Amino acid sequence: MIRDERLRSDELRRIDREIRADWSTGAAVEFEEAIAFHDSLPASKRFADVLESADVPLLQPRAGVPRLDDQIDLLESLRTDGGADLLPTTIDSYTRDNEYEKAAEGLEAARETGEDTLNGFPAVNHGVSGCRELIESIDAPIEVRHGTPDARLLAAITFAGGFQSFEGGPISYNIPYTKRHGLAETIENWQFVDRLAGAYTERGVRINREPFGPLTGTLVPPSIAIAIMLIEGLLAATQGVRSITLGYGQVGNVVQDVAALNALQKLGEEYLPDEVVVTTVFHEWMGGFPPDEARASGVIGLGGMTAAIARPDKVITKSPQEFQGVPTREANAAGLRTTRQVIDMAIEQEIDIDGIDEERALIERESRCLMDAVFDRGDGDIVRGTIRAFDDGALDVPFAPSDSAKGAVLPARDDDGRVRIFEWADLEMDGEIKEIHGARLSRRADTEGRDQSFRMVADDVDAISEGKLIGRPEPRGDV
Amino acid sequence: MIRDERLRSDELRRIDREIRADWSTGAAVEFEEAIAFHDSLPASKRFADVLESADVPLLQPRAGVPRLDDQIDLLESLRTDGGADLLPTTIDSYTRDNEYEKAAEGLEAARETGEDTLNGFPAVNHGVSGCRELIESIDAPIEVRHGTPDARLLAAITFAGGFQSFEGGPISYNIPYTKRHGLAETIENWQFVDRLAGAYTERGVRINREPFGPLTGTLVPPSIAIAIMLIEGLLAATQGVRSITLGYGQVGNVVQDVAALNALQKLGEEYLPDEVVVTTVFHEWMGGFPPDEARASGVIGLGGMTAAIARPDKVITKSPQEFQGVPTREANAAGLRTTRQVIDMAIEQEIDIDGIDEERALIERESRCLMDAVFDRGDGDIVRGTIRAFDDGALDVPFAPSDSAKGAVLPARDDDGRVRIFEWADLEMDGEIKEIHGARLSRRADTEGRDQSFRMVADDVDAISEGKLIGRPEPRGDV
Amino acid sequence: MSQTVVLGVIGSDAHVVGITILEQAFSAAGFDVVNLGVQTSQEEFAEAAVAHDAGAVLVSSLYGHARQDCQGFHDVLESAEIDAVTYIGGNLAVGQDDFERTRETFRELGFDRVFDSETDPEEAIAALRRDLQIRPTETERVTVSS
Amino acid sequence: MSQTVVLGVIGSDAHVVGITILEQAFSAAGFDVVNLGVQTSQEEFAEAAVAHDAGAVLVSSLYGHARQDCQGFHDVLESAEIDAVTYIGGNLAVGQDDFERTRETFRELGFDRVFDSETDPEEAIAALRRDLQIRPTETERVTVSS
Repeated sequence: MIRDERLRSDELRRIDREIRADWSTGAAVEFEEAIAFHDSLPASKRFADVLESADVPLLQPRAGVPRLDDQIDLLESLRTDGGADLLPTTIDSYTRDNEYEKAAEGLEAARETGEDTLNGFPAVNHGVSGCRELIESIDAPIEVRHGTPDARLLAAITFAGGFQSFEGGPISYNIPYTKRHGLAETIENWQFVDRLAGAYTERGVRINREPFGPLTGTLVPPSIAIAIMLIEGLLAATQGVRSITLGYGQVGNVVQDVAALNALQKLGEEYLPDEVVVTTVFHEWMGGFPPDEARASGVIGLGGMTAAIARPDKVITKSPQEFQGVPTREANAAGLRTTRQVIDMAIEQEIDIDGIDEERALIERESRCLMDAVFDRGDGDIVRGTIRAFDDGALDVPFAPSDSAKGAVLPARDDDGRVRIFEWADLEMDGEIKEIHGARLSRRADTEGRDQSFRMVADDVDAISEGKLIGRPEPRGDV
Repeated sequence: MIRDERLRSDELRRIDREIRADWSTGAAVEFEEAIAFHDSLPASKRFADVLESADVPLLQPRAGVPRLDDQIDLLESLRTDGGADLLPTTIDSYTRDNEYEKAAEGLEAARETGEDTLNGFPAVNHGVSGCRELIESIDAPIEVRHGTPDARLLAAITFAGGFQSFEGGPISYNIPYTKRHGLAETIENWQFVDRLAGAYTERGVRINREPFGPLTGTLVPPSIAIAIMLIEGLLAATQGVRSITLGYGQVGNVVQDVAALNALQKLGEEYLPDEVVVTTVFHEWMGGFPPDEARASGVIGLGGMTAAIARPDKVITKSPQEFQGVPTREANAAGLRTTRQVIDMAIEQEIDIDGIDEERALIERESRCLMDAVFDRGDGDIVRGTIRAFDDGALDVPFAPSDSAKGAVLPARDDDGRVRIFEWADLEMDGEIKEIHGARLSRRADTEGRDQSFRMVADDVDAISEGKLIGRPEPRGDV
Repeated sequence: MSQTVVLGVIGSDAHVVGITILEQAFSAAGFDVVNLGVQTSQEEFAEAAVAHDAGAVLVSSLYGHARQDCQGFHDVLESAEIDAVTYIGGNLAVGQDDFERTRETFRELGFDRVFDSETDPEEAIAALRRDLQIRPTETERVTVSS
Repeated sequence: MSQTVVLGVIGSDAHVVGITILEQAFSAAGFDVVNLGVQTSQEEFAEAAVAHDAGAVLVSSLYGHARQDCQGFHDVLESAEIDAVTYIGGNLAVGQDDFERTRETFRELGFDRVFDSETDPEEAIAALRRDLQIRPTETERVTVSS
């Protein structure tokens, strides 16, 4: 059975050879030459250094289009018109499924028709030289963002292509994204990705790794997200990664969001080895958006305000066109600027909100419960523990489509709008914490004059897109 | 000399006769018939009742166009597309200057060309019947908003026309709006307006009166705004007004804004007679806006967040097109919806920020100092005290264009972004408070490595439109 | 008739939130629920319906390709000799201005009832009770306030 | 030459913030400032310049009607025998894409210097010192960081 051990050099080389044979562009990857390319990059493109040395939250949008020149234009406009500090390159769905042939056809069609026939940048097809042209054209650090369960070839090519940050992880890019990939399989895949990042790191090229914090993006209780971040951070650290950005998706309650980001940073530093530099990233609301740009700007504004108070190292912004899917570059830049304005107006203010420490203590206690469950099940090995904990539901993610998680735990908001757990299923949590959640949800039920039920869950899922935080029942006609 | 005494009935009638002769439409005003019209209105159009019974902040935009049918369309779209709870009718500049002939020409031109040749709704020219058609067409309460030093005829016609709320006051519609109107003159004018509102009130039609809180809209220290609100509230109460909404314009520091709104409500209830129902209105940022709709939405978002925490009775919204002047109706509705989304997401959350009580205590102490200065100078008569206090600068408004105020006091933000007083001039304030402000500004000067000077004032005036709260100097090249 | 309900999201669709909420709602209403989850094929629906002797098969689709994904579905059910009631719900067409036409399309494909994405679970539960001639049980724990 | 500066906003313009900041800046720089405030007529500028023996007349305009408001202004000054330096600044034209053209227009009207609304007060102060041949005084309290 797979274990949390550093991939041996010969294994790294063997897998590297294998996966580079999966697609023609793999042949151009050459490690020593890639190190030289990274060494030639200016300080302004070194992702880890730029992120770790910032003293205010850096802003990063999402963006990816199939053609190289279009991607350069898009990123340049997000940097200049949007004022993005860090840039993304979002990968297309075919590449995420390792369907490079289909991605090639899509890219060809994009080149012929001028239309965006893929929903992202097929970095494997563009190959090392295409990636380098992108990196050389944009004066800012760029991260690879995707959602790929088996991202080994993607990592090999984009690392050699000059990218210095790579999103994802074996749980966070499996459980929320796909139905039938086993956890053992994705952990093995990501051990390679992390080891490759570690190999670059050992040569002075600190590849930043960013586990995907929002998970299913729908009312994920903070402690579940944090536990998974810690696990993926530990796995990456084992493989030699030294710059790790732990993620968290806004739930919309300011106190809980600030508390969660504080807890994430603190537990990250505690659980991860000292030699790892831990940073945090805050994702603006990942759930359903209002079908209205004005209201969407309000959601984004609340995200900016939360970021100004919590001061994560990075904020991933949303656009006012979130509801309709991929935004125009103008809307994408608008989301950046709305966020920037709110952060810059609020960040110099001393805004200490009561109750953040208590909420943070609760989140930390829950996170430790979940981590203990994982360590216990693995007899000290976090890989085995993780697989077993997901298998028996001790660790679980709400609304997970994957067969690798039970997906039986259900969240609901309490009367203050904080995300609590309504249905624990088999999640391992101490009884006192369960009682606290139960009491909070019971107070909400009293306020609303209804029983606690899945109806609250359903109402909460739709609430923000319908203009509220908490999914209260409609007032009766006679009230 | 004019005093704070209720206008005698015979005087009320005499002035009423006189001012109704100023323009042809004055003849149609008939008090008893007007009472009957108000009595015929449904509960949903009774401004004071709707405002005073709301349990969340009601939203109101700004809006006025010359033609009646266009104004009806505009308000209806702000109600339905914008979700406004309360509606405005903003009056044109000619009417504000009592130039009814010019307003008539503008209205005629608007009818002929279909263009908005006036910057508002010329209610005097539309007359009682025109106003009533507007009131009857819109299923929401509507307020008259203007900026008229002598609003006597406007009040007579709009009250008879069915409007139940009227913005302004003798200081707040004089000092920030006009250069050469004496305070004694505007106080006399507004005694009539308030007495007329009082006469309606005595017949069961509670006309709501709303002193204009933002004043010059540029970094007005909260206590100065509050003192003027209290004075205008007291003057209105003397004349029999029983529903008074005290105003305050956002300065952008959340703690100070929440503290100021709390202080305004508390001092309003304390200083005004028990029979007056005191409510508060919060104006989203009235200073310069960023020349960018996305950034403007951020400013509006911060306003919504502040409103959610402070919970004033009403919020007057801004639009993302604020920079360019009068917004399109779509942008106006967008400002309403952005504000609504933020308020509705945040208002159910318990957000208690440290330091609000201390800031409120400071604001209250300052406000009391200013009120004492006024009472002292009037030997107990607030009218005489107000005139004398403005005359010798004991009461002053920064950036006041009026000859009736010294306009010598100057504000600047402290290191936390709160508005303090940099230049006191002759403002009457106890020494300890001056020391507190001085110490706060000195801390900012230290942070910025520069002396306290008017440069801070100048930088602060432009800061929000340039994307920051505090006008810090640009970092030097070598930092 | 069997109170067992087979639920799933058809085709390549990975939207899991709605189906999770339906599972909870039908369980709370006293049904036995078999949730096949996302990305379920026509054959997997048929196999589960046979294995669990399902009284109803509930199909969810939110990504706009429901019509393609459901072509021939009722032939598959018929050849497995399944006579369960069949419902479909979700975002059944891209830009569903005229839901009546969408409903007609899916009725013609063989579904007994067709729901849009705004439908409350309660509505589907009430319909299924009528179709299966079931009365609310005493274990009913859902409080509906309207 | 006199260090007295007469300041005002010309025409019907009521923008007071800029002029207030200018008043502070020139006072802090050691000038004697006579601030006429907003909505100042050409005649009021001339009267004040005579009464205070002004070395400079500084005109501000922010509402876009500066050209109309300044027509004949220098004739008025000349007939009052005022030889003060004259500056104008602000938003001098609606949509000033080409400020050089705007500057030329106001130079032709007789102004010695023309500034746009982005000009720092320091720049105007430095220019006035040159024009009036004044050196920074020891009472200078303004710290300029660049």
